[in-house]
Amino acid sequence: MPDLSAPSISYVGLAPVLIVLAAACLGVLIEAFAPRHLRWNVQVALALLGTVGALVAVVLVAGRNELTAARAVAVDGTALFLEGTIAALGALSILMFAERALDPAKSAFVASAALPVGSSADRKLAAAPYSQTEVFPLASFAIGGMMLFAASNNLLVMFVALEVLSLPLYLICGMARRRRLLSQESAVKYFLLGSFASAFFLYGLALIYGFSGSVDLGEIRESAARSGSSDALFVTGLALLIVGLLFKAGIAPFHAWTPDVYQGAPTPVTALMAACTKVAAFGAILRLLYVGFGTSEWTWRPLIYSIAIVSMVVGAILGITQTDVKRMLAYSSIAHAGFLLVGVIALGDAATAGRGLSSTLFYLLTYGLTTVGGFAVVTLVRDGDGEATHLSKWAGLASRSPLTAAVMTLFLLGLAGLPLTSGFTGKFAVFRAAIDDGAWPLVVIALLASAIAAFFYLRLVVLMYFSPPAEDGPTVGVPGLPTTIVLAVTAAATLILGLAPNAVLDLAEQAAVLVG
Amino acid sequence: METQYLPASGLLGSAWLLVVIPLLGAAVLLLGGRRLDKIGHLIGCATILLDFVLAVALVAALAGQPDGEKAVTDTLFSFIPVGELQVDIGLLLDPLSAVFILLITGVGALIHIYSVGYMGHDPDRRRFFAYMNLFVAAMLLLVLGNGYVVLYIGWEGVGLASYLLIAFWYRRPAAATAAKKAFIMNRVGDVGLIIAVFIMFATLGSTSFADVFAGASGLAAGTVTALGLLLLLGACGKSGQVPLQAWLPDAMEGPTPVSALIHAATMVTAGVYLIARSAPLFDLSETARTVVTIVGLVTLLYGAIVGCAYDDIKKVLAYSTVSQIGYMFLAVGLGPAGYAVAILHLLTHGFFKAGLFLGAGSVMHGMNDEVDMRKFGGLGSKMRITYITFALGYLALIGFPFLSGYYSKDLIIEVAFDSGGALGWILGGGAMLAAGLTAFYMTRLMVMTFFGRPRWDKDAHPHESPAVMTVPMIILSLGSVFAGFILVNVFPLGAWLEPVFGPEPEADHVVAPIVVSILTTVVVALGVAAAWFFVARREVPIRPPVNVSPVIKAARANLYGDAFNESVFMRPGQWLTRAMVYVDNRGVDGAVNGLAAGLGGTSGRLRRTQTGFVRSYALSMLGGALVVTMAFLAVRFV
Amino acid sequence: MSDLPFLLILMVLPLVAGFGLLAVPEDRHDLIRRITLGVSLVVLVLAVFMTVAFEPSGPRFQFVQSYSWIPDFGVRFALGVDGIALVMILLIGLLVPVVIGASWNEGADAGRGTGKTGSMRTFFAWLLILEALLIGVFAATDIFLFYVFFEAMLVPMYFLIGSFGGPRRQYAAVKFFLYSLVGGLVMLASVIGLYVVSANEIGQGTFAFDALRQISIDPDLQKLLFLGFFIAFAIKAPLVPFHTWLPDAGAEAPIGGAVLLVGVLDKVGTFGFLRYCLPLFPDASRAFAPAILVLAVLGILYGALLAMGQTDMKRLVAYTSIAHFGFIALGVFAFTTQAGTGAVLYMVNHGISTGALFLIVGMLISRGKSRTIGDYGGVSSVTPLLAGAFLLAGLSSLALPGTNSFVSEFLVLLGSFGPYPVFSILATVGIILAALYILLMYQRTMHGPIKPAVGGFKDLNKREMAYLSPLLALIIVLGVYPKPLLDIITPAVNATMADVGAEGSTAQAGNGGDD
Amino acid sequence: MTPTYYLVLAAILFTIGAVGVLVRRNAIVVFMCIELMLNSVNLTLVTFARINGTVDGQIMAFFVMVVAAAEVVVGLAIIMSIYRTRRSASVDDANLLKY
Repeated sequence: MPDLSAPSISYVGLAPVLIVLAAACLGVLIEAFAPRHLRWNVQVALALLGTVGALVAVVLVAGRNELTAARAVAVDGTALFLEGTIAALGALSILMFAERALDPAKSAFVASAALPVGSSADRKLAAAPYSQTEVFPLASFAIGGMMLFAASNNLLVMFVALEVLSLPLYLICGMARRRRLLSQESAVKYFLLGSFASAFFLYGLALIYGFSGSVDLGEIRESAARSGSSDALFVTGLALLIVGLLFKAGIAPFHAWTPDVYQGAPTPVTALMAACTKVAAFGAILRLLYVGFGTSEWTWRPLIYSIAIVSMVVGAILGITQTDVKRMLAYSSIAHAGFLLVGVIALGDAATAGRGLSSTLFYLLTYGLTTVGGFAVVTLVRDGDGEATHLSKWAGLASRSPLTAAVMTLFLLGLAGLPLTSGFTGKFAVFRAAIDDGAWPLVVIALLASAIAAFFYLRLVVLMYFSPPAEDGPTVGVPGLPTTIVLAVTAAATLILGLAPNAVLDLAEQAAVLVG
Repeated sequence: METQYLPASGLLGSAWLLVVIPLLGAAVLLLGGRRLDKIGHLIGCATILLDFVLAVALVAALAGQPDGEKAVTDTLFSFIPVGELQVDIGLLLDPLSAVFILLITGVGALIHIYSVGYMGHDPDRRRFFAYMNLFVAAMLLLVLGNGYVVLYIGWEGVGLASYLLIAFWYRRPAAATAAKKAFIMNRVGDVGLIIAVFIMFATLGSTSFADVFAGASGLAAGTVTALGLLLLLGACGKSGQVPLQAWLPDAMEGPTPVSALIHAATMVTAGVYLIARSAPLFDLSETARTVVTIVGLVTLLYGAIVGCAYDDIKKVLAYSTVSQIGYMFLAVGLGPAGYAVAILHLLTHGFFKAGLFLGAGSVMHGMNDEVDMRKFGGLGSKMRITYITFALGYLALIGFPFLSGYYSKDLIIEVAFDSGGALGWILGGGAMLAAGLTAFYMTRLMVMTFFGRPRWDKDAHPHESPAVMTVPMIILSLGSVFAGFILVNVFPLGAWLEPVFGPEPEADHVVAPIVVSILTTVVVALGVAAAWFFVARREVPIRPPVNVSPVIKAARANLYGDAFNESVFMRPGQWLTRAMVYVDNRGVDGAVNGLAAGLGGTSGRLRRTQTGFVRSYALSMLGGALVVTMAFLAVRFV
Repeated sequence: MSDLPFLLILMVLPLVAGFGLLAVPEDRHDLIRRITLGVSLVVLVLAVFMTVAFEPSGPRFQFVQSYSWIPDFGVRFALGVDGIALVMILLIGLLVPVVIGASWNEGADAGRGTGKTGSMRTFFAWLLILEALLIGVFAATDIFLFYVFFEAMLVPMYFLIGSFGGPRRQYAAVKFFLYSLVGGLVMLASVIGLYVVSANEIGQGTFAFDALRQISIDPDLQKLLFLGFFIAFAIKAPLVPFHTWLPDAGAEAPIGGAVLLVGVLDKVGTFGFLRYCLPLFPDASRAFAPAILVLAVLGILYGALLAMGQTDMKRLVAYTSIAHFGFIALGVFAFTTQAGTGAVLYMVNHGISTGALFLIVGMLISRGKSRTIGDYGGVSSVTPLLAGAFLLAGLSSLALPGTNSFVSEFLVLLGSFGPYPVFSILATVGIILAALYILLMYQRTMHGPIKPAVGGFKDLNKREMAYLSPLLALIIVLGVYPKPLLDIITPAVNATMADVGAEGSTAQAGNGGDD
Repeated sequence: MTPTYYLVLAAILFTIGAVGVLVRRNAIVVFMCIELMLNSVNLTLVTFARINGTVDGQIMAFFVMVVAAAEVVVGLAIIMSIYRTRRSASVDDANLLKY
């Protein structure tokens, strides 16, 4: 029976996470006590404060490399870089949450989620300028969970973080003001499948615990090294853990939920999921595979290799025939998850480990920024009942609103990975690492996949520029300050990281450290 | 035979003006636009006359050169200097090119003057003279070039000019087509010439006459033969020899002076010039020479036979040209013995054929552009000058004793016999037979045109042409009477050309010359008699008789030459083109579009798996999980 | 030679101006035109000055500038030109003002029922941006930088075709973009591979052309990398069977776009052969040369036959270009100084003559409102000047001696005859076909009786003469006196041939070729 | 008796849960099946704790319970809201989002 002396906790190292979670808790209290007319502004301020504060904290903490809270949480380059990325992208998403200018009813979120759709009360509130301000603390919780997820060095913490990030997301997925049925449906689907997946993860956890007697990644590695990891428990456990993570990252063949949820959820939430969740999930994947199972690469490498291919191909091919912008971006995210796995593969070789890791980090950042931007543009294009996401509505957008079309084109080219955009720099970094690692067949496939993917990005450009505008075309809303900031930041980032990426590349280079 | 060319100096250094003057004329006329319409023709004639004067001066100066220095070259500027390849634009003036520049500028000038009248009513006369100048310039460049590349430039320039002139009346589809045909068939020949140039560079590293001829002796026999045959191909294209003869008669679509220029003075003689100029190469290849003679023989018989069947006065003259050029090829093919003779015939032919064409033009001029001889007849009385000059040209052509044709043609037949062996007899015999045929069709032409009862259309009012047209005809007729005599006895061409072709070998006569000329004269007489018997003695039907012997049918269809080209090249070509277009659209492009469609289809089908049912998604996840686990276990334990 | 960063100026100037145009109000058409034309003329002047200042006997790369860009990737923003790149930049400088003249009213009728979605401002903005990127492609001496421009230049051309093109412009634009993109991505794999190789060879990875030229790569690996580059360039050039995007793009693009597309943009492919394939992968180049020559000769004959089969004038011209690109490829892969020089000169000449041809066809279309050859006839009776220009451009396209194309075609054929007599002879047949397709088109449109539709045609106006005459003049001048260009090109080609291990090689080294 | 049996039992329970998710239509039942899976994991954890002779597993079980409870809260909320709209808790009715 070990003594139960409390472990030492480096609060400084954990500051980023703690700040966000604190902000979230405060938010709950405000919901409880602050008068309604104040809530919105206070909540927005608080949520932004949390995320931006976390970002600042990351900058301050940067440089530490340690394990804290009884080795449960890592405070190292990778963790901090990812926490910073999540905080930044989270802040941008929060800004999109806070947009009031676009929807006539002042918010993208429902006034009262509890009311049944179409009920008289619901109709009464439909145009009312209220909304569920709980979304802000919920989002903060989710962001906090993600940051912890990416930093956790312990399967149990990882699981808890997984739930902390998931549960709020399930809820806010269902809180769209327009098209509530779709929104609720996406919530149900996400929830059921999500908890299904976490059950797998949990079972995997249990098996690994059974194998190594611990859920600490470091100890798992050692015991794996000790007993040659030749145990069915070990292998099955690892498999189930990976399944759980692949689900969160929305990687084929565990992507089924992605398109539906992305389409149904309120667009700001979709942005949050597409950008932050992916970053967090990949953070967890990197840590799990390289810290926990780094010594038994040969078990998982071939599998990740093939899954990367599947994901790229499925995402690219299914994207071709999509007719809904958000769905299209969902499949694009599936394809990009595949590209990211190429980077994950490239970590393999010890000699080039740093490069593979750093390129993956960089890719995550660029992809997140571009995607958030893309969804931000989606929120601008609206018609009678909310956003006009059907492709046909986008015909001739350029002649209606050249600027919007231009910005969207920039993001699309970025996603397609054309030179002089961040997307190209990221792809280049990842592919270079992969070829360095001898995985050139994978790279060739990736290139072909991105060629196919380019087709559906181009399709949207063709629609916007080369098609005459449709009669009952949508109106392009004039964004308020928040969305404007989001668009400005993401567009600038997409360009700058394409033109002069060096500073950020260096940062990723230095951050490419995994302790534990 | 070593030829070294001395650098040109003094007057001889101004040979380049010969080319530049008419070229400038053409440029001025083309760029000048409508404002020059009034004086266009004057500019044209002035430039050519000036050229002629300059040419005479140059030849005089050349004649003044001491023996052994009768070949001067003048390098103007570096054209294509790349590594070992150093192509310069340079001119070579030697007895051979001297003869040609005189012919070209002389006859050219006459034809220009004639055209002033002939084209008097044409609104585009300025353009006409521009093209004519261009033609002369290109031809002069061709004969003055000091290397094969320069020659080739002139060569294609002539092709272009002929294209422009044949298509001068481009509103007539026939004219446009004929012009295109001429250019294309010339291009076929050009390919031969240019490939020869490649071989020269590949083997000798140079393309200038001096280097090529100097190095020729060192070449493999096969190479030389190849060179000879390729050059011959080029020559055939330009000179309308079998198998590339088909364009020449069609070229009659152009205005008559053009025909005169093409057939007498310039274009068609280019082939003869090329072979004569390349004598040092042909001297080295028996095979090549033999082929040349055979081509010549075939062509001259072909031309003579077809010439007998046509009713179109210009077509008949055209085939006569084909046949006469055949004589020249035959001669040059015979090597040192024949070169000078060929050139001699080329000159005399230049005179009388130009005369004949101008005469024909004059007739058409008077008969408002009628060309069907069956609608002529009895014109002798209406247009005396035309009649007389034409008659003289006719006599010269059939080789009436002591007229110019007599000298040149007899000599060719002699040389043919002298070449010895069975081939000698065949060549000689063929040539002699052709002489008879020539006499026949030319007599037929004479009779149908000038003698007998008029068969004119009602609205025809034949009248003599103005002096500006008749004077050149008179001058040419004088030439066709005396040229032969002069060039043999007074001013022996053979001696003049000796620096180029070397001394004429002392021929061992197989048949005594006198016998040959007597025989020839007899054959010619027979031909004339036959024509008289068949044509003059009975009424000439307005419509050509339909039920005639297959021979005549074939001849009327120019022995199926065009039919052959159509069925062997044109139609398969069109078919191939269509096939290719289909392949490209359906095949190559289809493959790509098919791939795209395939991806789209796959995508569409895969989409269906996204059913929207949570439980099916869960199933896919469970399946995935199982697969992953199994894979892991497999990797691990298998 | 002054130390001004010429190349940088050449690129930045149009780029800045291009974006600057967006600040000009949409409807100030004259201002927009003037700015664009002015800028392009300045570029032309600078390019001419560079050509004069260039020392053929000097170092291989001149006007060299190099700035640090992305050290982490070992990428430098390195510019410099050898004789080959220089003449191409000169060609760009020449063609862009001409194109501006030809596109004087492009987009002026935006939206007014024309179905075209672009405005004049955007057209000229894209045009200037395209010019900048094109110059960059030829001036880059860092392969990463080259690749960036190689891909980036697709975007402006894509919008030029898509927003200002003909009825099927969407299809054409996407087809063009995807073809090039696929090629580019395959090349990207090779580019990265090359980098990794250099990392293993020299220690740290680099993209510098000169450094990469010196490392020796294992032949088998060379083949793989070579193919990556080759496919990209073969699509761009385009060689049969990668060509089917060109007729669509060429036919649908606005005339100005078509001129730059075929005249310059496609040359990047053949330029890439010379600049990258040969020097970087000499062994692979030699190994693949025979196969590529087959493609080249195939392209010459195939392109010519297809050109004859076309009924659409613009498609016809596009197919003639495919034949011409066959000649260029033949010259590049014959590995002789003459052929190589001929190929480079061919790139310039083709830009001029085909550019002129496209412009004139465009004038016809602007008058007759139809691309179908059959709708014209007897035009030369109505508009003699136009007809004359057409004939001259056509003659240049069929390489008549005295026109510019003759020199290049002669050099290519003569140069390739030594090592590959058979290919050379087959290619020579192509000049007959060339005469056929040009004269066929000329006869059908210009000759014959005047078609009613043609009756009202106006002859060339001042503006048309203004932008056409320079090209026509050059056709003659370069046909008579090509020496200045040859002197610039030859040393660069010699250097390239030295890289591929064929130094001093000449057609003469070949056999007698008496077959 | 050896603890392995408990592992087997847990595995069986987990499978039953997973299958249940696939075959049952009612969202509530589906959700209960997921809970079953979680609890089978708890059993596994506890068993392993016993085998390894440490308490960690048992502590983890508590974590899992808490998380499961949280899940119930969220899950029931979502299911309830959609039930009140559609008057049906069948997961198959919710398939507006597809393809």
